[in-house]
Amino acid sequence: MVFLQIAAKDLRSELRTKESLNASLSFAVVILLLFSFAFDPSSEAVAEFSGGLLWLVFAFAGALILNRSFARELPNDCLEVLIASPVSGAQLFLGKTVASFVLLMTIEVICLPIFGIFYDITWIPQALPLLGIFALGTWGMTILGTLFSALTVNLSLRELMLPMLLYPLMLPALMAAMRLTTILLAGNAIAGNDMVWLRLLIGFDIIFTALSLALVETILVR
Amino acid sequence: MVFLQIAAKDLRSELRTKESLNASLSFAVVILLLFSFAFDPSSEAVAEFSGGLLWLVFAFAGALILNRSFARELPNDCLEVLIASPVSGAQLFLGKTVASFVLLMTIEVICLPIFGIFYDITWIPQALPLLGIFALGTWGMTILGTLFSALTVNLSLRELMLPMLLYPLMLPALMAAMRLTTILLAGNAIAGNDMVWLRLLIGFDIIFTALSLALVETILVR
Amino acid sequence: MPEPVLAVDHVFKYFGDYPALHDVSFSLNGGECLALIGRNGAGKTTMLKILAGLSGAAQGEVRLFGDSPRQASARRRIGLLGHGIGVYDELTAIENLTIFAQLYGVSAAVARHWLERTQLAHVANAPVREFSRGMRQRLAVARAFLHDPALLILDEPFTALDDRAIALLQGLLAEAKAAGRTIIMSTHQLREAMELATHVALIERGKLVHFGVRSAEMLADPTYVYRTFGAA
Amino acid sequence: MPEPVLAVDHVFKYFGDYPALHDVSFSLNGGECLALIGRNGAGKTTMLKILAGLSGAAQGEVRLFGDSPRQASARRRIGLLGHGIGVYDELTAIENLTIFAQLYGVSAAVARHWLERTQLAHVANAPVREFSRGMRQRLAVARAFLHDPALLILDEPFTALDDRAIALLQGLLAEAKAAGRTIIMSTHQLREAMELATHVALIERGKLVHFGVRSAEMLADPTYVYRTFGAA
Amino acid sequence: MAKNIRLGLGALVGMLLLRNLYVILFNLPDEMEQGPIYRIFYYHLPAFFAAILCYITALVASSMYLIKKNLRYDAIAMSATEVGLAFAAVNLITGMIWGRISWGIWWAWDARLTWALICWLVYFGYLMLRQAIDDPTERAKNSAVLSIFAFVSVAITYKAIEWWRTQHPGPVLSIRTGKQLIDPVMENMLYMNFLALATLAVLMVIIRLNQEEMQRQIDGLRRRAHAI
Ligand code: HEM
Ligand SMILES: Nc1ncnc2c1ncn2[C@@H]1O[C@H](COP(=O)(O)OP(=O)(O)OP(=O)(O)O)[C@@H](O)[C@H]1O
Ligand SMILES: Nc1ncnc2c1ncn2[C@@H]1O[C@H](COP(=O)(O)OP(=O)(O)OP(=O)(O)O)[C@@H](O)[C@H]1O
Ligand SMILES: [Mg+2]
Ligand SMILES: [Mg+2]
Repeated sequence: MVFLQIAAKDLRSELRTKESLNASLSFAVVILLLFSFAFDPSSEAVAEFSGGLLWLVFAFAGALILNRSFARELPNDCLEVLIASPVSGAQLFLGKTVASFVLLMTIEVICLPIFGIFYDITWIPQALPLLGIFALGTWGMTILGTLFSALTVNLSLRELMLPMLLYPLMLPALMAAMRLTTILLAGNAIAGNDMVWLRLLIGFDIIFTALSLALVETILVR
Repeated sequence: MVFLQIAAKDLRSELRTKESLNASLSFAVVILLLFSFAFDPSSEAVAEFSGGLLWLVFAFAGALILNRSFARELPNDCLEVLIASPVSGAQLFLGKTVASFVLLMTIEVICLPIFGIFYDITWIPQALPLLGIFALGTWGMTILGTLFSALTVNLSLRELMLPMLLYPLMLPALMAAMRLTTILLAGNAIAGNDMVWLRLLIGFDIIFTALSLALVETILVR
Repeated sequence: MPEPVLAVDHVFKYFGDYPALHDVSFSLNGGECLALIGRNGAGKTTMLKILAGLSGAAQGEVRLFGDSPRQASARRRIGLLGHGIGVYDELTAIENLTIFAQLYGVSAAVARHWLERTQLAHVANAPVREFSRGMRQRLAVARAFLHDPALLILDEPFTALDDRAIALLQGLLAEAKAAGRTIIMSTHQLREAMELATHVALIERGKLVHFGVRSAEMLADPTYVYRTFGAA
Repeated sequence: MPEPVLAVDHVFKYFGDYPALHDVSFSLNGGECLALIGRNGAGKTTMLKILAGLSGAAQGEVRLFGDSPRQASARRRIGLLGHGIGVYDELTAIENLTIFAQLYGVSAAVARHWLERTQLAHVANAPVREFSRGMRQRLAVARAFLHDPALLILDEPFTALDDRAIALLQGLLAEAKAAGRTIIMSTHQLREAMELATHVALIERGKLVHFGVRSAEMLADPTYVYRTFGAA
Repeated sequence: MAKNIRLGLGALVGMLLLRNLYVILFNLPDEMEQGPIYRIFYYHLPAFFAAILCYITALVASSMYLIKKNLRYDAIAMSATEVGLAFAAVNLITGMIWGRISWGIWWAWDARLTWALICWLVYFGYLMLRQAIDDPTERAKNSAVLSIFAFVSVAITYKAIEWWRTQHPGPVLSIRTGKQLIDPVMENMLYMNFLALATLAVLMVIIRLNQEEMQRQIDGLRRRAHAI
């Protein structure tokens, strides 16, 4: 369970100050606010793309958080020390994924009620399945994002390169998550034809987790 | 004209490899792509929020670029050396603002035609006024963003704090820019009642430029 | 003959087409301490990084405890002190050490013990950000010694330490040596290193131009090695 | 009496409620070289940062050339070498120096000149990222000397330098001293510092416990200062 | 010898392309609904298949690199990706021209088009990642990993036509649908032009690879010179 220790370490660094939760919260609110200025939230169309809107916010916050994932180890050459320690590449990678996952999920869970208020959408009846979709989508995003964070950690253009590489590859999961979230927010259950999206999301998570774990060791040791 | 040297230095670091322009370009396309998944781009509504869409992309790219503005000086303690040099705080600040401004404007100018093709919007007749609005809006964003970049440079939560502080304060400029851009993209001229938005944008730029220049010295020397 | 603790066998390393290491071979046994000496840019850090498994050799082979440096069992027995201090600025001294204690599977009490040995106990709960440069280096020393490694790889360990801290580190190293641990360190503070070293190696532009036991002359006059074996 | 180049007048500095500097006063004139000595965490870096105008004193006053350290005219005459090297990793050596030459308003030819003096001319076009630690420190020295500053503030300048580079830096400092420049440096490599110093100051837990001219005993035995004037 | 092979291949490709162009322009009839513009189809689809061929080569070479750590495989992967991007660009551009003429717009956000674009961007990102890394072994390793991930988008693009209802026409080839949806003459012409474009792709990869090997030999010689 070494990866849990790595995750705990990252989370501790991140949550060093109590302000960080406040920061995530206000960050989410601010983005939602921004969207409400860009698109008329009172229009009928909102219901149709509520899932899309929400996941855009998540993807945006995700890029910011994932950028830090490995970059955090750069000052003081901590990454070298970790790689030279008995912690395996896969454990290190998994630990960092879990830490980003927890951070992002926190932001998302805070976002949801705020979103509900701003856009007048009821989500409480569907809270549990929504949480499930959030978890599945976020896991896909963090597993891929952490891998790319490791790939780009030594680049000077890291901040632009990471989202540029991540978003296109993440799209299948993102699309599925957007669609499923929209369905749930409209008050419907996921059934029938829509199960395809759920299967896509789960498949994406499994395939990319396996692929990442298999390849990460090669990435970290140069 | 010391600030131009600072700007040149930042741009040189940023554009170290020729590819960085390509990176910005594909970054822009990727974000447009992301939006097309969230909202149905073929719907009639697109024309109504084209300006909003475009400026959301710019605001997103802006946060990523502005995050680096002062943070770039952290490794090797370059910031200390700059502050101890005869370059005044205001010059340093202005130089960094100009560098981010140039980078962002480049991305925006590349974005526009791509946006035009993908969303079937004609922008060529309005190219010049559009460029003017882009410049005004981007200046407001970079001047505020650079100030916050200086404020948050020593925080560990920098990546989240910067957009969190920046976006709400930037909203007036962003709203004005969104509105004006939408008007121009719809093929209309800015006239009559809409002049209010233009005045708001220009006023915002002037006030925040003056305020920032006055405050920056205090922020940098602790 | 038993397997040496550390064996470097015809190692080459290139950066682009610059040969940072050229055909380097040597080996060390338990209880030996090698002072790796060389001018700025000679290739000392490059060599140590390859030993620590942070970087791969282009040709040749490195064996630690008869194993590849990337084997977890080998890594568990390495103590690394590089150019960077390898601790987190925003965490406190004790938090940092506790994290590494967990990763190496040693008890948290050991972390506190090492904080005391490096005389940082009074600032155990201060974030590393607030440490002076020498205090940081002490913490890095504590981190490297934490799990009682069988092989210590130290890159300029005396940097930023005051006279007492240097004596302390020398004491720690002498103790480790006496306990049969192997030490390899690069340094420019030759006086401090020669007292400890059992062996001395001189690298010049990527080539190992001398490897041998430390002689009495070297102890008396640290630049003796450069003058006797160096080319330029 | 002419105004001293550097005057520190009853300076206090607190981190939280920890007094990092407590009532420090001294002054230096042109052509003088002060070795600022003290154990890890004594407050040397804190003092140098206040002198360079990077940090403000809680009480007391610092005057450089009769002016506040934040005055542009004063800053133009300071050469600073801190813990970090203060150059950009992704730019080449010559690009870095050219940038600082511009900022200080000296010609680009000077940048090349200093690259040669620090023996980095052969890697002028390599990005600093690829430099060894000692090469980086040399570049930082070049950057600090670039504009022929009247006051050199050096924090552990001998770090990571090999024997030749130390001799080189000593030569540069002796030259600057002879030309009437003022030097203040903190270091733990006392042997190297004592040869140059005209004055020696000892800080202990934020207090200036000794300030005076360097005596012959100090040169012969570097730890003499600690033993004679130190409390603990 | 190797040079002769390249020359021979070049001549073959040239002849094939010219012959196909002649047949497409002068021998085949116009399509009933679309008129002459449909001819762009003979380049639109085969170009994409040629690109797929390149991407598969890149995937295999990248995996081989990770197993064997031989920089030669990295060079193959890089060359194949570059050529693949060129052919994918032909597919995109011919598609956009076609769309402009038959739909009146350059672009529509349907699944097929979008995924073709995503696929292109992903591989473009691959090239950019390469250019951002200096050290050859690190570059080879990181880009090989990315290449493996990138291939997922190729698979999705290929399948998009079946998974999502699109404005873009559905599958037409009889080998895919099992039904004869278009005139066999037309379908045969498609295969012929695919043959031509695929050979062209092979030739381009070989040339690119040759340049890359040359560069590596020069580097190697320089290293040996250093070592003396
Ligand atoms: C930018 C615009 C376009 C893009 C990016 C594009 C992309 C593609 C791709 C990637 C394929 C091959 C995929 C496969 O077979 O799995 C394809 C096939 C095809 N395209 Fe397009 N296309 C575009 C526009 C058009 C237009 C405007 C038409 C005609 C109205 C068209 C007609 C076809 C046909 C008939 C096929 C063959 C389908 C099959 O058998 O698979 N395309 N296109
Ligand atoms: N990433 C890199 N890319 C290119 N060249 C490099 C890289 N890292 C090191 N070098 C070069 O390799 C040589 C050896 O560097 P190394 O860091 O091993 O020197 P060192 O002996 O540790 O020197 P110092 O005493 O200054 O620390 C130097 O010439 C350096 O410029
Ligand atoms: N930002 C800070 N916050 C809190 N305390 C600090 C901060 N910076 C320094 N200190 C404390 O002030 C004291 C003096 O630090 P300083 O860096 O000046 O020491 P120093 O004499 O340079 O030591 P060294 O020789 O190790 O570099 C130390 O006890 C340190 O912990
Ligand atoms: Mg070194
Ligand atoms: Mg210090």
